[in-house]
Order: sequence, then structure tokens, then C-alpha cells
Amino acid sequence: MATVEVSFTALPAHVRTARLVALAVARRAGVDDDLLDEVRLAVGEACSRAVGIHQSKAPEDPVVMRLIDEQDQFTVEVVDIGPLEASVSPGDLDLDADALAAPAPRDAGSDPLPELLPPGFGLAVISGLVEQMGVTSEVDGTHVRMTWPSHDVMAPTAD
Amino acid sequence: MATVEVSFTALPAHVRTARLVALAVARRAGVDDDLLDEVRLAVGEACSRAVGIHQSKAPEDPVVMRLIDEQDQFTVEVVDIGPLEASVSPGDLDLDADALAAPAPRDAGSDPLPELLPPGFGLAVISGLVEQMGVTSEVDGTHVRMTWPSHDVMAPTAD
Amino acid sequence: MDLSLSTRTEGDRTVVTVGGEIDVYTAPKLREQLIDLVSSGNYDLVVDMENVDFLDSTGLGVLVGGLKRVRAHEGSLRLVCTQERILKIFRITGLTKVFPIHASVDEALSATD
Amino acid sequence: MDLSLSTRTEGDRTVVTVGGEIDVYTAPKLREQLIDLVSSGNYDLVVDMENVDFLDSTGLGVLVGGLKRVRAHEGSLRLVCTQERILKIFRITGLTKVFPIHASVDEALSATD
Ligand SMILES: Nc1ncnc2c1ncn2[C@@H]1O[C@H](COP(=O)(O)OP(=O)(O)O)[C@@H](O)[C@H]1O
Ligand SMILES: Nc1ncnc2c1ncn2[C@@H]1O[C@H](COP(=O)(O)OP(=O)(O)O)[C@@H](O)[C@H]1O
Repeated sequence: MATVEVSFTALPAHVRTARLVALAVARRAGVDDDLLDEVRLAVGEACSRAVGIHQSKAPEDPVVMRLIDEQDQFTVEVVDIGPLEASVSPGDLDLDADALAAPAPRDAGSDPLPELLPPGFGLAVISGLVEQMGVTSEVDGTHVRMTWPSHDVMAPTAD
Repeated sequence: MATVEVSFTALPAHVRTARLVALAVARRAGVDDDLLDEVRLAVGEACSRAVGIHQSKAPEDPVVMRLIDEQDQFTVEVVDIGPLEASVSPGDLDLDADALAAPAPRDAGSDPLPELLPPGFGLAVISGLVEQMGVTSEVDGTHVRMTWPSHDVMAPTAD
Repeated sequence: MDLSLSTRTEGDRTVVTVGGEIDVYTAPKLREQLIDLVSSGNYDLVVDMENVDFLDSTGLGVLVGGLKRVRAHEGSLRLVCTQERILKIFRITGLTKVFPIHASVDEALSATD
Repeated sequence: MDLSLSTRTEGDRTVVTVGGEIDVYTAPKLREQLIDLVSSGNYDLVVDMENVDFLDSTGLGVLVGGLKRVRAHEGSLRLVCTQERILKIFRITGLTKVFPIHASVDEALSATD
């Protein structure tokens, strides 16, 4: 079982690094080309979410991403230190279109508007995209696990 | 101080992953474009060396690469579990050109020829390339550290 | 790949052409651009996403923010997108109900719904 | 990017055109190719590295192995390379003293030293 683990300071720039690594390893692990866009987006969502949580709760703690290449499947696990969003179970996101389209106050200024998208939105995107995904709350934090089928092409090359 | 740590099973394929990550993070950390080829090669050498050592001594133990982005410098540290090659201090490699060009036995067969390049060759390449490099033997193994100048461009983006 | 942004005026509408990746790293730049446009009086925006090759939920959040800001001035924010992989994200999240999505800039410029 | 390999015969020499990255992952393929050539009687090799964009010490080791194998049959292994970043690696390691390095395939084919 070949594994790559990446841990990174909670900065937006490193979400790109994580995406890049996940994509390269998924490709080499034999995930279908058709699925690579999905891997890229899902990993990006999981890592952005983790970075956001760490930035507000524990900016010094690294976010951890594990890439696990098994015989016929490729799994990405992203671990953050936060508790799982209480109310939203991924998949049953029910966006209020009218509320989203409601005007901002005219004096909103140039700060980001608060709470544009409900908590759990990122997870909902992942669960809408990835057939095999799961979120668990464990002692070390929340684990988002996403699995894709693969055909093994990364046999160790004898040197 | 932004840091990315990658740990990977000792497989040649993951040396490419490590190179890819180091290159992406170095670029984003503000290492000059002119130096990126050097980063790519030096990181590749350090990781290939570590993978080789792990494969022969501890194939289950991951190789660790740390990318450390500081104010005006970018450092890559690769840690392997092996002891430092005793005889060759990096930089004073003295290749015997005649020995290298000496014919193989005609019945060498198709196995790799033994000992083509002396131990420490990879380190010598690194020390020939990278101005600021150091190798230390620590309790957890051998650390190869390489540092390049950078201008800070990866300030955390407020979200 | 990074984010590229350019804007131009077409009649009473403003077209923002976006290229590259809209993600947690670049979304703040797009947000600033939209805020600048609104605060300088551009309330009818067409965001051309044909050259966007990555969009995540941070990017969606910025687009929703832009919509709310133009709505504060009875304006509009229309998207131009025909790329299946980008459209998919709007569909999954139900945001197709929130944004008018057009197949070309011309269509978005003449739309009145 | 991966490794690409192709071979052709030019008179009594064999030209191996290598492209892509020669590293710890792909070097075994190059080694096999060189061994195959030698065991099928090709002892005068020209390795064209103009399209190589990465070469590390594992790759150097394979080239040295190829040299030793052709030498076992009084053969030769010549390199074609003008790329500064690749030449640099030969220079740093002193391997410029071991391999004849030419500026073009033609030059390598007519060389006799
Ligand atoms: N500098 C980077 N660091 C990490 N990931 C990156 C970087 N640039 C692009 N990516 C990611 O890698 C993939 C390939 O992107 P591409 O734009 O071709 O890379 P680059 O701009 O470095 O040449 C994309 O999924 C993108 O999200
Ligand atoms: N699949 C990969 N995984 C890890 N690193 C890679 C991969 N492919 C290329 N690299 C490294 O990334 C850098 C960019 O290489 P490039 O050949 O353009 O990538 P790709 O073939 O994935 O499009 C090179 O330094 C190369 O060593």
C-alpha cells in the first residue's frame, strides 16, 4: 500500500499544493482521467474547509491530507481539528434561493459579507460529486474520506 | 512561517510527487525562476537517495520531506532513516574516470551493474548545485537541508 | 494557474471576463473586483466564465456576494458558462436557481428576464 | 512527463533518441533499452538527449552502465546534448571526462576519436 501524507500550514495557497499533489498521485495511481476533475474539486473543497476551520480555531496546527493508493481504489482523507458542523449532514443541503439572492445592505462596505453560504456547503458539494464519501468525527478531529476506483499502474519499479 | 511536510512510501514514483510539490511550493514561496531547475534536481537527488536507502533498510518507513518558507529563504529538508555515508563528504567526490569507463564483463547479463557510481554521488551532485546545503546525522536519521533565497510573495490572503 | 480578470463596458452593462482558477486562494481578488465595480456604480454585471478552469465553493460564495451587492441597487449579475464541469457545480448546489446562466456574452447582454 | 525512447540505425551506429525525464522512476526503462541493444549486437551507440528535460544521478548511472557494456565489445557510447542545464550535471560530476559529448547527432555519427 503506497501512501503519501501531506501536512500543511493552514493557508489558502497550500490548498493549491494539496490539489496538485492529489491530482498527480491520483493520476499515477490509475484513477480514470474522467474522474480527475472530480478529484481536484473534491480535494480542493475538503482542504479549503479544513483551512478555514484551522484559521479560525488553531492557525498553528497543520491540516493533514492522506493519499492512500490501494489495489483497486484511491482514497483521499483530509483531517481537520474542528468538530463536525452540527446541523448539516452532507447531501441534505437545502439552499434558500430567495435568501441567497436577497440584496445586501447598501452600506455593506468592502468587507466580505457574512454567512453567504451555509456551514456544511463545502461538504455538500463533495457529497454531490463523489459517490463514495464519508465524514466522521474522531478524537483527532473531523475526517473527510473520499474514495475513487483505480486500476493499479504504480507497481514499484525495480531499480 | 509556512510549512508543508510530505511523507511518502519509499517508491520511485513518489520522488516525482516530491519534486512536483517542492517545485510548486518553491515557485509560490518566491524562489527565482532561474533557480527552479536547481530546486527540482536537488530535491530529486535528495529524495532518490532517501528512497534507495529506505528500500534496502526499512521499506515500510516513510521518507519525509519538509518545505519551509521563511521571510527571505526557502528550505527543503529530506530525512531518511539511514546513517550518513561514512567515507564521502559531499563535495570532495573524486571520480575515477578510467574506472567508470572500464568495460563490464561480457557475461554481465541484464541485471543492473553493481556500484556504478560511488556512494555519496547524489549528495555530491547536490553540493555541486546548491550553494547553501548541509547534511547532518541526527537521532532520527540523516537530514539533507538545502536553502535558496526567496522574496516573500505568499503572504496569507485574507479571506 | 492563477486568476485573470478584465472588465469592459457594453452599453449599460459591464462584462467581467474571468480566466483561470477561482478558489480559496484567488477568490479574494475576484471579490475585490466585484466590490470595486459596484462601488463605482456598475450595477449590471455579466461575468464571463468561459475561460475558468476551476471553481470551488469559495468562488461560488464570492459570486453570491456579488449578486447581493448589485441587488442592493436593483442591479443584476449574469453568468456566461457553457462548460459542463463548471455548470455541474451550479447544478449540484442548486445555485442554478439563483443565477441566470447564459450561453454567450451576447445572450447575457440582451437578456432582460 | 514520462520517458520516451526511440532507436534507429545509421550506418554502423545506433541512435537512441531519449525524451522527457530520466530519473529514479524511468531510468530502469532506459537501462533495459541499452541492454537490449547491446545484447542484439549494437555496440556503437549515440544517445540523443536534446529532448531530455530532466536528468538525475540515477540516469547518469544508467549511462555509465551502458558505456561499460559497449566497452566490453570495444564499442562506444556518445552523447548528444547542447542544453546547458543538462550539460551542467555532467560538468559538476566530472562525467564530461567519461563521455564524449557532441553538439549534434551528425557530429556524433562522424566522430572517430
Ligand atoms: N503553484 C501551484 N501549486 C500547487 N498547485 C498548483 C499550482 N499551480 C497549479 N496548481 C494545481 O495544479 C494543477 C495543474 O495546474 P496548472 O495551472 O497547469 O499549474 P502551473 O500554473 O503550476 O503550471 C491544477 O489542479 C492546479 O490547481
Ligand atoms: N505525475 C507526476 N507526479 C509528480 N510529479 C510530476 C508528475 N508529472 C510531472 N511531475 C513533475 O512535475 C514537474 C512538471 O512536469 P510535467 O511533465 O509538466 O507534468 P505532467 O506530466 O503531470 O503534466 C516536473 O518537475 C516533473 O518532475
